[in-house]
Amino acid sequence: MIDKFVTSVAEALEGVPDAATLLLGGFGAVGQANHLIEGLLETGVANLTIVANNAGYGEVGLARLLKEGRVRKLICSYPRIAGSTIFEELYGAGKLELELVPQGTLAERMRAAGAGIPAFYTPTAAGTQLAADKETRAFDGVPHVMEHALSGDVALVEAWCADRWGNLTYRRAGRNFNPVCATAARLTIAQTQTVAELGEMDPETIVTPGIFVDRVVHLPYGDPQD
Amino acid sequence: MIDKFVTSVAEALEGVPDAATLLLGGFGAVGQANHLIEGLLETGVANLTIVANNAGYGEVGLARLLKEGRVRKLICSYPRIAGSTIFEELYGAGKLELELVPQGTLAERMRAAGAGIPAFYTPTAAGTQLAADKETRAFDGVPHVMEHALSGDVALVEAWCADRWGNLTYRRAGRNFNPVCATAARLTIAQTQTVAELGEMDPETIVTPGIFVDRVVHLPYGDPQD
Amino acid sequence: MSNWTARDRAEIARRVAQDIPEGWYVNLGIGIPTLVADTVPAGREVIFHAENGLLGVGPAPAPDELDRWLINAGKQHVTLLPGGAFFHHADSFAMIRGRHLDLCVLGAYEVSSGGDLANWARSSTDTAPAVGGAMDLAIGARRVWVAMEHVTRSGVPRLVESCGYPLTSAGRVKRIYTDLAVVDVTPEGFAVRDMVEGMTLADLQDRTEAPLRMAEEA
Amino acid sequence: MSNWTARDRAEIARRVAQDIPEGWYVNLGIGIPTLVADTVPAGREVIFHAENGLLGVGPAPAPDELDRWLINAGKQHVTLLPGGAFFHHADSFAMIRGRHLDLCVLGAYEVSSGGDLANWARSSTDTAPAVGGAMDLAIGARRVWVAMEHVTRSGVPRLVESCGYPLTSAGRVKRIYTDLAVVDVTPEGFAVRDMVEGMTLADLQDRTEAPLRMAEEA
Repeated sequence: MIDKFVTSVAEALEGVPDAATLLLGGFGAVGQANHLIEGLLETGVANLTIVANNAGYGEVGLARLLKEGRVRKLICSYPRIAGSTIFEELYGAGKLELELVPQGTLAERMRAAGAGIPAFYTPTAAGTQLAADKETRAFDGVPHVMEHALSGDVALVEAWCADRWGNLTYRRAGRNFNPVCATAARLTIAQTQTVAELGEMDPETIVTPGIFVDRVVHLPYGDPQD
Repeated sequence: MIDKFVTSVAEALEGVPDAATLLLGGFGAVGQANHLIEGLLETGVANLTIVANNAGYGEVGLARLLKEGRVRKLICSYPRIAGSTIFEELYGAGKLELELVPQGTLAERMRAAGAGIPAFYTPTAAGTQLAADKETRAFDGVPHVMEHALSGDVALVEAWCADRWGNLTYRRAGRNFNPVCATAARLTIAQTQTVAELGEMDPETIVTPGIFVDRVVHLPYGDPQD
Repeated sequence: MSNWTARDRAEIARRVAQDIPEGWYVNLGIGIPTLVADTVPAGREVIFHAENGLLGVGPAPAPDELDRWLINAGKQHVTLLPGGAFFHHADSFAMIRGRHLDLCVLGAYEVSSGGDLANWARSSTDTAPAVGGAMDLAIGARRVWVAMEHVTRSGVPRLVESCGYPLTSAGRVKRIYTDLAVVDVTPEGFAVRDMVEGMTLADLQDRTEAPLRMAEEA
Repeated sequence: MSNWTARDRAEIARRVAQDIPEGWYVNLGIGIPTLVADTVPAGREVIFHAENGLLGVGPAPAPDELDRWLINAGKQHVTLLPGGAFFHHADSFAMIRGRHLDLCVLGAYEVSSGGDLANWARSSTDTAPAVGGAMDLAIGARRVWVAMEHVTRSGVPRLVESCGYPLTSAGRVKRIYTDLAVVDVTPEGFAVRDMVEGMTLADLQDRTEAPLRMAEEA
């Protein structure tokens, strides 16, 4: 019987290696797999590359990983937000490498990785300093930037409901990057607030089919705090 | 008040021009907007380019358009199926231009058009005769084909439920190409089997948000026949 | 002494909202643009998009109805109108990049007379820069409007010949709403559609780096 | 007189199913591969994918339970198992192209000893050719297996040095299940894993164009 549920964060994170590239779902405080992210501190991994839209909030989740020096490089669109003081300190001190990617390009690069598309062209950032070192090409006379797929060793996502096949749904704005990250990593780990018996989830409304999910841990922690 | 409902097929198809490129949802007999497709016969349009997975079944929908000589070119993955005799006759007689595209590339080219991606690379068809005239490029040593976005003047889709903002859901295997086509045309027209009041459709389960839909006509015709 | 009164931020937003017809799909950037949502004339249905995966964004919730799972791209708590929908980030930016938004309204540091936009970084060596969805919106929406103060706090014009700050997009801004005027970006440069009462073209030109002319039809 | 009996189509399918472990995501092509779904050992959960947007495809429905909205990629009526899901075509082929399927099993006209597959057109000037999802599956699935008759009806080998028919994909087939044998495609060419009872390697070689050897561990 297929059963992707594991019983602890430690079990969920088993085998996540040093220097891994991690894709983190979440936008703002909503849809962040903070329990899994903080669980990485226990496993001792370091030298991580983190792909996420933001650089973390307050002192939870990604902000804690940063503070404890586990992150070598951050690939994100919007690190500088209210409450991202830890990021600013580390970046200012030259202790953190940053690759700044427009938000839509960040999402599309992960989508491409999940869809077996190694590269695509986008008009976003053409002619700006974020495309300064990138290959460009005109289509219908409009300049476009070639962007490469961005895949992860591990994706950490937060779901609202899951079943033992790993089918997932999300909650409102908690969907955000989570379904995209889930498709783009070799190992996708979800924390879920609720659990359904197989067949209870409506097949019309599953957002992430279980084919993209390897492990699920049930963590009914409640509403996001900000 | 926004209201995308129209009251007849004729009204739904108003302004579809000669020589238009039409994107048709549907796979097999399921999810075909046959009433809209056959409505084109009444409008008198001809010289059409049709993008669809199959070349029609029996003598309904696309098969009728073909039979009545309205189609100049077909872009599809699998024209040769049981019941596609009309296609075979026309193609054999040199009366129909055919662009054969692998099914996944067909879907992705329309998805790209809808997503503002003018071109992408896929490993599908690399080294085969379907890529003979196409630009190729190696990524990680693997040959890939550059494919261009495929957009339509008009998309004709079949939905299960719609509201006045044009939000759509589909029914089981009737989803198929419909949501993809809906994103990729300048004018997207849906026929729907059922209608919901605004707010009745669960915002978590809407598959095609109304932003992609211009007109909706209510046609409760029942189950697909094959 | 001037004969005119500058619009405040809410008034700029209201002026923008006047020009948004029913049925448009609109994304609002952070700052003045966010205020536009609250000033759409009653009864006019405009559908607001938030790039974190929402269509049909409604007003801020009453304090006792706050839903912590509902935020917009500025991380503010919002509501969802009947008819709203959720989707993921790749689909959200497909809407943006794929030209499905009728309009986005963005804040800016500078706009050039050629429609270039600078709104994401104050210098090319900005510490801890952040771009978010600005570049995607500024290239992807069918129309790009800017809502901002006409000059900086120290009085430096923001409507310029050529942007000094790093570009967000080139040639995409079509209209600018400021505290003093509404200015179109045309192939011939800036064209003033209207000004606050009492303002003259000469007054406005004094506060604008690039040449202004009156629009032929405003 | 031969000392062996060829497998019929259902037996080929059953032999394939034996080798599919629990938990794999599998797409089955038209023909013999379709039969594999019905022969998975009881109690072993294998999740079947249909490229028209289904995961968790179940067996054919009883005649009185036919749902006309549920078809597979071969346009046959199917059922959906508890845990199944629907999605659109672009997402479906993202699963395929993005290496999320553990396996696809395809029919073929020919397979070369280098793993090239020909299964979509009988000549480069085929009238009314059709490719469907074959090329996407043959390049995208993590493993590509073929299930077919070992020779054509007129006795011509289908396991060849080099495909004569137009290619579907190059170098992607890893294993071939025929009515006579199970053959791996290795960097050194075809390696026989097992044969039907009574068959010898010499017998099999007589029916195979490219050289065969026994696999080191079968």
